[in-house]
Amino acid sequence: MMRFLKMLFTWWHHQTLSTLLHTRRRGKLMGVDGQGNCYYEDKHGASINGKTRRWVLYNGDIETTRISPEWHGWMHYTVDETPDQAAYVKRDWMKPGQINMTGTKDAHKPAGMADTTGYADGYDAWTPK
Amino acid sequence: MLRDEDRIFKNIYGFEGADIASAKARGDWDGTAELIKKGRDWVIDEVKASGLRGRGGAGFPTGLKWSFMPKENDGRPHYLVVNADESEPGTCKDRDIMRHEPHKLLEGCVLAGFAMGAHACYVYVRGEFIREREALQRAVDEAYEAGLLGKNAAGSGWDYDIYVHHGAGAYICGEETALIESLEGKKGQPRLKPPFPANMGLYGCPTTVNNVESIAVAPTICRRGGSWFAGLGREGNTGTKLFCISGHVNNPCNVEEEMGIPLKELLEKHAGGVRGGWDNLLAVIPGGSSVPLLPKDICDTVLMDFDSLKEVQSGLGTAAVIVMDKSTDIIKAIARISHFYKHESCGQCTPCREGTGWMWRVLERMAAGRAQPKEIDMLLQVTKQIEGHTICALGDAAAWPVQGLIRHFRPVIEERLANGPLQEAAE
Amino acid sequence: MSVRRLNEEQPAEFAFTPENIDWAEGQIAKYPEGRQASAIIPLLWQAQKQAGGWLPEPAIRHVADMLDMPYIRALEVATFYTMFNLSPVGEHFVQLCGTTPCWLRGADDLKDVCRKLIGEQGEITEDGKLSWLEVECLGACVNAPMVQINDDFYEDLTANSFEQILSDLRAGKEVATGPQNSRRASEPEGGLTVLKGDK
Amino acid sequence: MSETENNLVKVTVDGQAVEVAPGTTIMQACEEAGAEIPRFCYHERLSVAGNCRMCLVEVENAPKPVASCAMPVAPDMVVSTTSETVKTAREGVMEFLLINHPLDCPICDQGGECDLQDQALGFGGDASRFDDNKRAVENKNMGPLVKTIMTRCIHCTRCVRFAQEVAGVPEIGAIGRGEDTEITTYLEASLDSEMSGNVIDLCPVGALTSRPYAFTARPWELRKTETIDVMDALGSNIRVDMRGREAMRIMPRNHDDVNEEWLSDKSRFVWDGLNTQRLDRPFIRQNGKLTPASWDAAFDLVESKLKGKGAATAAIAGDLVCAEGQFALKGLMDALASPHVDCRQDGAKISGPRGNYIFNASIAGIEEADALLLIGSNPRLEAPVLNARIRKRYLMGDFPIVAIGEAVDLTYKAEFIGAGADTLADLLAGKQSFADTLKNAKNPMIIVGQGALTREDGAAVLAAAIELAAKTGASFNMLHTAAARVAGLDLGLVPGEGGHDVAGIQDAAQSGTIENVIFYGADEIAGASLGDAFVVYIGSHGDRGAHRADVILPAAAYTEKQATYVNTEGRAQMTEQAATPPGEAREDWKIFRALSARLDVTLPYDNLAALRAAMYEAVPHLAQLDDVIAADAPVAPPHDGLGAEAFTYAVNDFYFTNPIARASAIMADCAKAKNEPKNRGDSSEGTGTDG
Repeated sequence: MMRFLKMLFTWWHHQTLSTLLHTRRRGKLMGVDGQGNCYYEDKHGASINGKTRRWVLYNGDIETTRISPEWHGWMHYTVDETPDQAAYVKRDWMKPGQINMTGTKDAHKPAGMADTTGYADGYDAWTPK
Repeated sequence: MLRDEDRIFKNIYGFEGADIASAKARGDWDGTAELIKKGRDWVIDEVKASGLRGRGGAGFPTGLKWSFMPKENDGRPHYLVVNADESEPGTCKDRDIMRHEPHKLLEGCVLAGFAMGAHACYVYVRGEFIREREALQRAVDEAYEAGLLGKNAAGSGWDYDIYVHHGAGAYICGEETALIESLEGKKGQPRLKPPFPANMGLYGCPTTVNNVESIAVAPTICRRGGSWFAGLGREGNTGTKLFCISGHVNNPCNVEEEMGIPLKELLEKHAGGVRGGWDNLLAVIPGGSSVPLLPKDICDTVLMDFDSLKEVQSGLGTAAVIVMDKSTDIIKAIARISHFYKHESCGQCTPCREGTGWMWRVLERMAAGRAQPKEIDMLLQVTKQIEGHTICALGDAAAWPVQGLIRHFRPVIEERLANGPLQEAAE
Repeated sequence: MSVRRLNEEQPAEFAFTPENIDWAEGQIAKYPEGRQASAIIPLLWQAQKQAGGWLPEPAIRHVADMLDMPYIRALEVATFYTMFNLSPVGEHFVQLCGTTPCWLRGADDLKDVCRKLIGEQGEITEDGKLSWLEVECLGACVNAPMVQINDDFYEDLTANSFEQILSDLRAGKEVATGPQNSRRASEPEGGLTVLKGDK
Repeated sequence: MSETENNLVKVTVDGQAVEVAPGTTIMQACEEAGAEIPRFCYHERLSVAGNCRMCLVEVENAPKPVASCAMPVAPDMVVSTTSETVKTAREGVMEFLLINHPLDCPICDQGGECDLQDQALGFGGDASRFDDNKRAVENKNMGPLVKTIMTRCIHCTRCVRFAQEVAGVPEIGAIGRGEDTEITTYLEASLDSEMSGNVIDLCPVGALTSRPYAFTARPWELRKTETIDVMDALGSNIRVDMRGREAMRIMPRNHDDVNEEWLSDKSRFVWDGLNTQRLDRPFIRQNGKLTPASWDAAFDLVESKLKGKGAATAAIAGDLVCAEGQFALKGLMDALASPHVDCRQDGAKISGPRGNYIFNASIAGIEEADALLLIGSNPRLEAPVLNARIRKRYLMGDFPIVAIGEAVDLTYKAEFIGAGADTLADLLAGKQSFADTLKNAKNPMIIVGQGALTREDGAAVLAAAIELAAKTGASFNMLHTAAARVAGLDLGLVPGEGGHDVAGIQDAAQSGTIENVIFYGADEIAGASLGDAFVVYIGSHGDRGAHRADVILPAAAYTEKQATYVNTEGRAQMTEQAATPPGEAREDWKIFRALSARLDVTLPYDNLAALRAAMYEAVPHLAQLDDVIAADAPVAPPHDGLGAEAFTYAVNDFYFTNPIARASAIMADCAKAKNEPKNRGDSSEGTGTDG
């Protein structure tokens, strides 16, 4: 029940109910990436700014950086072929995708930045001679 | 034309000696004690009656200025400071007074100082006038020796000392409060007013700052009566005035003339006329570099006094007439004046410090044709942003010549820009 | 005015000669007690004279000490007033008026003479005799164009007469000061128009 | 009519009538009326310069806009701050300020707290019309604290006026003229002032910025905590800016009665000391070497040494500790039945009622004084901000100042009439003419420094000063150097019946009658003087005390606890916690509370509120935060007669007076710059536009 209410009123944990309904009605599944995110295109060709509408249903938290690198191009209309249509080449120098860590304990810390966690961070401890 | 006997500065050209004997022969120091014995109010009333307006440029009534000094002495000494920091481009009259008629100035100092209750007077001579300073110091020494200065000056019962002080190259020290600052040993940066010098001047004491010429004419006014002086010139613009005629005339010179003399008469009678004839006249700056220039059609008829020149949106200033004939690159001439103000801005307040340099740079580009036509209006706006927004009048003085240029010679600028490298490149 | 800086090379110290100290005390006496700072311009000027036409940094401190002023206040004064030369100048220091009244009557020609005989502004000739600087109005506009060389004005110049003056000065010859044409002072050339009666 | 209405002047501002006192400036009247006037050069604690021209307003019948900061109001003046004239005037001035100001806000440390930025947004135009090259100005050296990027300077001369007027070191000036005016010190020497950091706050643009803080943080990413400074006994109001748990900078807060809005360099720049040499875990000495230990292990050791040895245990409280901690320490020692407690680690011979040890006239009261006698005090180093207050009074005129002690430059004229206690005796005997000056003055003041009290005859000096004050009607004022001291004395951290004072504790420790010594933040005592005693150090920094310790219990620094401090005038103020204590360190009172439980003398409070309740019951005025409670008249203590030696001052190494300052690299830089002979600074830093 809670999950249903959340679905109705929040958008950051999961798809809202209306998105799910919309997908059921008009979505044409284009593919699923390694994380289980499902990519859709409007089956009737409804467009935004002259381009067929595309969207993604996340398998989990709504977080745009979870879109897989190979799907990123398609989602942003850089390419029109989905990764499985066009042979998506993964070069060996490409790193695996990673979600945005800002706000988490794994957030990027430039050298010299104060740390907010842990021991002996933000100060130099005294050591006896 | 002014008769010679009505001229105050009879030795302005220095054909006679400047020493005390020659000065006395010309009537200086004659009965100074008697004039003083008539009292403070009498002196001030005579000067008021003469209608004398300050000769330093602003034209403030001199007698009125003297009367601002506190009547009651509150224990602070009073000071008279004579502004001999003559630096306005085009102006060189005080120089002649100091080197050829110094005793007129000294006697004026005694009378004026007495009238405002001062026992000490500082004469602030511009630093470049080294020989003039020496001449003035010689005259002061002579006067001390003759008992005309010092204790019981000239037998009047009034103790009076005159000290010659000098600057070291700063136009701004001609502004009265900047001059006071400089005299106190600081940078010559004008003070905020109020308080006015008559309340808080030199060393925090009541002080009056007067131009050399204003002070030097005072003895003659007192001797011959304010009404004599008032009878010369016209209402509100009375007396005689030293005119400095420079630039494109045949015979540049200084001359003492009646206020209100037509400009054309002044130039033709005394300066040998405009180079190449009157019709070759392009423009005249009638009162030193600070006032807007006048094109020829106005010069044809304009009278040389405070109010007439004000009517044509210029000013008498120091009565330094700078004549430019048709060969003059008028934009460059004004650009050079702008450079002067940029060079002489004291740097204290924002509009003048930043604005003078801006104006100069734009004008230099305009003179070379390297500007956009829309910059003419921008330049005019910049002058308006400076004018009236500064602590002292240097901001106004820097803005007015540029305004005059745009007012009267806008087509010239437009034409130069249209033929300039920027427009040609655009085409 | 461009940025004025103290000279790179400075003498180690500066002190007034005994005569100048006497003279300075006379200057200080002109001003009320406790107002000795008023004498700073005359004293710096005298220091500049003693140092050969320019104001070395130790002189600024020396004068400030004499007048009981903070050094920075004395430095402010020394840099504010343009007649204080902060770097050495030639034995004959030419200040050439370039403001409009002189410019109208040919100051540019005089500048060319300077460039020809001396070099660029601020440069001192190899023999140390001459250097020049364009300055603003010197207050002798009816005798334009004019220059000031050390303490004296040379007025009503032409390129030729100016060149002659510079050459003569360099050669150590006497040079007449004042107007270089027939004029005595500021009267119109070619006959008085007023005050003729006495003459 | 205005006669009957207290001579108030009626002024109309933007249609709203206000009544102000005569002599008020137009700007003040406008503020009274709620109209905001932009300004750069005007600062209420400095003289009026009127040079930025930003505050122009329109006054009816005036020919041109007037500078409202300088113009006094006149009766029935009609002022407009919103008219078209005013708007264009402001836009004009703003444009002029910006034409030569670099647009380098993204790399400017002032960005986000810049007057020019804010006012350009509020009052400036929308675009620049200036096509020529901007001015570039060489940077100037102003010492280790003030970084200069002079191209940004707008020549408001606030720094010049501050140095001249408030700091009393006329070393900054504006050289050159016109658009080439440059702010500099003479030959780019460092500023010889203990208050130089204030020019950073005063600078309305990024021309003078904090050198140690340079490029470390942006104002909007800092957490700001309003608290109290402890670097001297003034209790200056400060704001500590933190990022994470790292202190990034310290800024003054305004408190008219304490520090106005100034701050000494030590208070302002000591922040890096808060981040270094921290004690973040307990240590115990094993085989002569301090090794990290758990709290339990540390407490075990302390327990084994102290249990049952209460009477042989002594405690000394240091200079930076808080009232709560001292109260808990005192409670612990009382419970251990030890009378050997002292908060005067410098050995000052202070005794008697409260009036004997506070600054009775109050700091703001200096401005009402009309004669001043300094006894063995150099306020310039002991409390620079208080010294600025004396200078402020001095500048008002008619303020004779006489000092006894070694002649030093106090930034104002003080006559040094003698160096030692004999001069004080002469004054007391009326043999010095200044005694009459004091007597004839309406509000004379006597300030006694700690240097005069730490000597052998300190009690006699105190007595003599109190007697002199009574005899001449002068107020008696003690200038402390330690932020902790007045609270310590209020809380009675002085030897009890039969107890040893600091010197006595050291003697007893050497002779072995004292076996344990608790150092509570006490770092000014030579370790060797304690013989073989077992030393427990409780404090925040690894300094002298920690080096001597056998057990170290890490505590909180002044920014890491909410705690009470009482300043030299007896004003109780409370700090706020800006960060948590590092690592395993704990708030001071908790350590004493935990220790008391181990020693079976559990203190009767389990939380801060309960502790405070007990503390307020013992010393009620500590609860009256920010109030100065008048103390009873001072009473001359008993003594053994005055000596004749010259006074020495309490503070000599201004930058190294306490463990936090000694941990600070910035303070070390300052001391180094101070000791270097003044020479030509190296200005080869470019113009700020060089890349």
